[in-house]
Amino acid sequence: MTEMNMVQAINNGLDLALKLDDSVILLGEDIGINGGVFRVTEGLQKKYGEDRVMDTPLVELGIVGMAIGMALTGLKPVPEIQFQDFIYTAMDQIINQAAKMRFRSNGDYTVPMVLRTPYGGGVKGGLYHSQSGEAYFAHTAGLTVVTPSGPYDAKGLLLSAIDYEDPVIFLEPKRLYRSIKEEVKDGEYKVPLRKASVVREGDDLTAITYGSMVPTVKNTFEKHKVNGDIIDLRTLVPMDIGTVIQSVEKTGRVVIIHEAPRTGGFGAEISASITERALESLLAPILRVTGPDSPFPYKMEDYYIPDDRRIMKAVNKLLEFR
Amino acid sequence: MTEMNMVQAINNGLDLALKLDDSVILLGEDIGINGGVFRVTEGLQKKYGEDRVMDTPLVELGIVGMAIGMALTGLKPVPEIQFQDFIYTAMDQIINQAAKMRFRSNGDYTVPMVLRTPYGGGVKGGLYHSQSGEAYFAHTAGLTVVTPSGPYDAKGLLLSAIDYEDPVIFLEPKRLYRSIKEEVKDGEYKVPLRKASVVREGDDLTAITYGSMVPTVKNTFEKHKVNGDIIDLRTLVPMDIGTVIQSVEKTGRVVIIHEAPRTGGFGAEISASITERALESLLAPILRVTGPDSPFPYKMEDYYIPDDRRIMKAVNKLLEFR
Amino acid sequence: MPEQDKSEEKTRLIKAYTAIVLSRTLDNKIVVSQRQGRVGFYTPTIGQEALQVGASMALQDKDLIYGYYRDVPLMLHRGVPMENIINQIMGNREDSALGRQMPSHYCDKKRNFMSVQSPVATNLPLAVGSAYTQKYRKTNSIVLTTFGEGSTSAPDFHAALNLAAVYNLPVIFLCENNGWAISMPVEKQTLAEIWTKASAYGMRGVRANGNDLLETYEVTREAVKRAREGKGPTLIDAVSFRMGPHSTSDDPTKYRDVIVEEGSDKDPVIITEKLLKSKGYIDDKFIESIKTRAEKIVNDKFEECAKIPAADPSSAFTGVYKESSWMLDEEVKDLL
Amino acid sequence: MPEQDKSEEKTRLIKAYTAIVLSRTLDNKIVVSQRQGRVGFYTPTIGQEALQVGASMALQDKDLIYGYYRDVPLMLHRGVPMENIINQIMGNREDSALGRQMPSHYCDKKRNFMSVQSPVATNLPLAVGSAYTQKYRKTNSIVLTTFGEGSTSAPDFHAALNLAAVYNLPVIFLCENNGWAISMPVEKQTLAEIWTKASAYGMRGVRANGNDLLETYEVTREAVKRAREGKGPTLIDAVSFRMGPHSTSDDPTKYRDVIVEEGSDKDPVIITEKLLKSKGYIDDKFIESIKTRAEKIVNDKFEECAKIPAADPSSAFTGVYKESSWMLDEEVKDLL
Ligand SMILES: Cc1ncc(C[n+]2csc(CCOP(=O)(O)OP(=O)(O)O)c2C)c(N)n1
Ligand SMILES: Cc1ncc(C[n+]2csc(CCOP(=O)(O)OP(=O)(O)O)c2C)c(N)n1
Ligand SMILES: [Mg+2]
Ligand SMILES: [Mg+2]
Repeated sequence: MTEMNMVQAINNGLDLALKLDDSVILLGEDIGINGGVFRVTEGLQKKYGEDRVMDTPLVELGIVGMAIGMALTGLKPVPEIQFQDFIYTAMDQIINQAAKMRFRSNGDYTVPMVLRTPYGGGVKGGLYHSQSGEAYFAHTAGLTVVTPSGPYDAKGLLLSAIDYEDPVIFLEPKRLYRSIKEEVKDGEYKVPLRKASVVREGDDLTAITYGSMVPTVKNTFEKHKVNGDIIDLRTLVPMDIGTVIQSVEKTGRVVIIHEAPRTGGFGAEISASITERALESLLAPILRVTGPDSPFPYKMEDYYIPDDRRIMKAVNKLLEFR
Repeated sequence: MTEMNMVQAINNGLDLALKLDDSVILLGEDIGINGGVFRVTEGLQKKYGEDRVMDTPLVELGIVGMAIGMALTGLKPVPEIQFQDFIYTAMDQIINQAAKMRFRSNGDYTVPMVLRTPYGGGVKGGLYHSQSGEAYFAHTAGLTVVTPSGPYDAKGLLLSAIDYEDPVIFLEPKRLYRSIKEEVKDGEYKVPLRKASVVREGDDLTAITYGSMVPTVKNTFEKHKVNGDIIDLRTLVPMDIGTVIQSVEKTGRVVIIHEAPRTGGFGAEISASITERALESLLAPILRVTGPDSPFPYKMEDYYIPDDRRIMKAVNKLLEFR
Repeated sequence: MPEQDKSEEKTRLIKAYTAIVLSRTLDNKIVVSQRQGRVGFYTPTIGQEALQVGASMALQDKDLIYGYYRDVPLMLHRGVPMENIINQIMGNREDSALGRQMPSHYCDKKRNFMSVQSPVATNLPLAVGSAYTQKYRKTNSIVLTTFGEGSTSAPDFHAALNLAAVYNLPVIFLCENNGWAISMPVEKQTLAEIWTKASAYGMRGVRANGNDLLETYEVTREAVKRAREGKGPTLIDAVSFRMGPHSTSDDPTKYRDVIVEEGSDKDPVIITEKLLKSKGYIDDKFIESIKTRAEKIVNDKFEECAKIPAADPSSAFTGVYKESSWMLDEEVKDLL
Repeated sequence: MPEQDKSEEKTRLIKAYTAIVLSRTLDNKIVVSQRQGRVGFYTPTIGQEALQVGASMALQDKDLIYGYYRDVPLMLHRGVPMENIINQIMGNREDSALGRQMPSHYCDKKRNFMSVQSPVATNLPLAVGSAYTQKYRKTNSIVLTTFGEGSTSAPDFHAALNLAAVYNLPVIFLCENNGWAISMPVEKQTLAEIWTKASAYGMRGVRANGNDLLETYEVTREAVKRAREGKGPTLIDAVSFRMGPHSTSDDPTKYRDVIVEEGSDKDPVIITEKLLKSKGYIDDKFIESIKTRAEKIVNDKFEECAKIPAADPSSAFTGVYKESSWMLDEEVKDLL
């Protein structure tokens, strides 16, 4: 066990994966000699060489496309997109190639790739260094969308993802990269995909969230002594619907929190899935506390990202509802 | 008034727009001499010249990017993407440039562009000529997402979109291109954006749908004498929430129908918006009848697309629910 | 040429010519069947036979191919059984994709022919990635990827060529330059000749007369040799002509005059026959017999394949993930 | 050179040199202020002054510029008031984007300087579209767009150059080749020299010594002339060196040694001074006085701008559509 922040935990996970399996290849912009703009890959090129930790030219669709081609021939590529905001030129490779390959070849070809990318706000990045685009991936059948909320999970989920035989979009909440430290096991361990975690338990309501917002919700509940379940989805798709419904049936009151814009955000899917399955348990409307339907601003990002005040407004509304 | 199918109505609308305003420019692959692979632009290059109806090289991101650059300098471009399935290489231009330009320049620069593209199944197109990607656009603040369900609306919405001062994603349900004929006014007329239309009225339940599924739902309701409202959203974002909630408050039972995969589809947003606002009116769970979470198949497309049988299953479930 | 070499060349060229004839015969059969409603859609390969077979001749079985929707001659020469191609086009139970993919979207893992997608050029970065694997694993295999000249405008072309050059990878970019991208002639697609685009990446680029089987073979052979020796990628601009429509949905009279008639002097089948005749390897009788045999093979195979039933509907909604998703399971219960 | 021309040249070059000095002074001021926490982020322009000002000298006011995040010298020479630049970097109430955009994301509609985005090269297709407008409307204006050499690997570069060539548009692609894309040296970015990439599109490509004000000016002037005369686009590879870090968040010692020291013989400020001195237009006294004045201007402007209050928080959540969306209105009520 060592105390690590999320950058260190992911770095440690990548290091381990590289050591254990020579099929694992990292590729991306500035990940080699520079160690990544967030230092997540620090030291790995030196340790494993330029052919395993590859600095690439500036072309996201090429990074992803190459990684798919590696995966199709037995390697386990872990491409990095420097900021999730820059992933969109690679969307065709992700949606039309990676996600559909197993299906269209009836399993003859598969894409065991882990596409890592930092997402979300909180680093004064403005419109183009702050986006939370998980909903774009979550709507794409064939992808598995994962986002950790702390160092321990980050390493464990990453190692599961590298072992997984389908493409994983691994979204790293950059705001949490260095803000939380946890005890992290030194060797190999796995946190399972497709399993949510209940990070706090209580009877009055259910908060469903993931990634960057989990610590905020936890702190809010602790500070205001909210007696509720907090579910950290960890894998968005396929979502752990069992854990969600079980909690909703217990509490009857639900608030969903994410940083991405509300309209068409993943919160909508969570809400719709609950209404479909557990309408009769609902004692109050399902509320969403999310980023607004506007581009992510530079200066006013603290207003953009859901905070204590907005979460408690929703919590109180839910608790008062009858 | 002339009887037209949707291809003719859109062609007529484009013709009129080109005639009335020399700022209007059409560009896309095979839209000129070939008249478009669906013949939507037939005859227009001959009539207005190669500099107004432009055949482009094979590069979707270039088509969209060029159109944005035209729009920024006073033209009103109407780019076409040959199949919506091929739009993803242009996602960065759409999400990071078109959608954010007004915001980031505080209105100094705007993008009055209408991006037309045929979408949806029903033409035996398999994985790559059948996709319904509206949810990707609907989640992108700054875009306005429009889809007509018949010839009359198609022309009227198109003319509104060309007049609109922000980027419009204009999704044409290719399955309806030639399957429905309607009387269409010959001259200029507009069908407003951001306004849903109630295409059938009834008391027992509310069906919410749009684009390619509207005729299917209408036929189903007629055939089975379902006494319900059918709402054709027409503009997905910003959605006409007033019309939706008014109907839900009347009926208390809601089914949402779309062709796109369920998870993270736009139906989730409709459902979540209703639960937020009208939970107390709900007499039954909100059901979604959608495409499954799998790539669109070639042979079995009739199973993929929601049909009479599946819609009635949901309707009956809703009506029986108590 | 020594006798031994001559006899080897003869075998090689007759194999090549046979593939060309088979492919042309199959092509015509499918086009006719499409009109009869027996096939849903097809992208004819007519006109591109010599270049594809010429390129295929230069490859080893272990080499990987990332082809595109017009590669029937290449596949036949490589040894993909004809029934695999027909089954794919029919989308029946024996189709590699169980009827999930549109016709012309082939896949044959046994012959290292990767799965074909519709969005053009997006196979190119994949080919580069797979070439990286060959280099990394020191397999001594190379990767060939094919695409039309229209596809050189697409972003993936740019990405792939630059990456292949920068990492000095064993990959060959074979542009099947048939002069048209649906209705867009190559002169309007780009102002540069396709082979010259290689220089933008510091890569070797060469042109070949794609109607000349031997020239395409020699050019590809040289590229393969270089790739295998670690001398990096090559872009080959194999110039031919799209003799048919873009696809069975296309009406080329809208935008062009027919320029190459089947059976004319410019038809690569005829050109190849002339070549083999001039070398004394075949004569008219041989040609006739091989064509008759091809007709029979194609017709028989076609009818055999036509009898194979469709895959079970459920197969269209499985196999998205290794471990299925509960959402899809739930949805499929509703829709079947 | 006739006296008249010489006097004009002197005026022009002194204007250029003044912009270079102002820009360098401002650059240093912002970098220091960033360390002091007075500015959030910045992408220094140090090293790229001569090439930007040289290019700007060749333009008319009516010409459009699609620049990138490193174009302060170009903007200053063009006449963008320094306070606009500082206000943008501070993101205050007077910022063109009201604090919505990150620092270094400029926009000045009055000077036809379009809004800067972060994703690299995605301005290039826009520049092409706007060049199309100029041609279509016969405005006789041209469009200049700038980007780094790393950005030539991006897909938008490929799309834009091909389209510009095919439609023969009045657009100039000015590659500010500073040798680095963050930690990636140009030699690993691509094996070809940047200017040669033009030939892949049948376009004219030229190289300029970007540290030589006059050479960049002449090369750009020729390109502008051709564009205005309807002779089509040009790619200019203006070679200079990134003297600073990529941004204030970057630590270049991780990946490179400093090669060009400020004030050394290779510094474009020094090179420009030598040029003007050799022509007899300036002397050491002039240089000193202009630098002193620049210091004062920059410091005064900076302090003035620092006093301007932030925009109202609500301004970060408006202006997404011409007619606002009810969703955003509702959301904003909740979050403010
Ligand atoms: C990205 C993308 N855009 C558009 C299409 C539609 N489309 C199919 S084939 C084709 C033309 C391709 O021309 P070329 O690359 O020359 O290949 P050819 O068909 O001539 O063999 C087009 C535009 C597509 N498949 N993919
Ligand atoms: C599409 C995209 N990918 C990645 C980035 C992150 N990034 C910002 S600047 C940069 C390097 C750009 O290098 P170059 O084009 O040479 O311009 P320079 O910064 O050297 O002026 C990178 C990778 C980005 N802004 N956009
Ligand atoms: Mg072609
Ligand atoms: Mg650079």
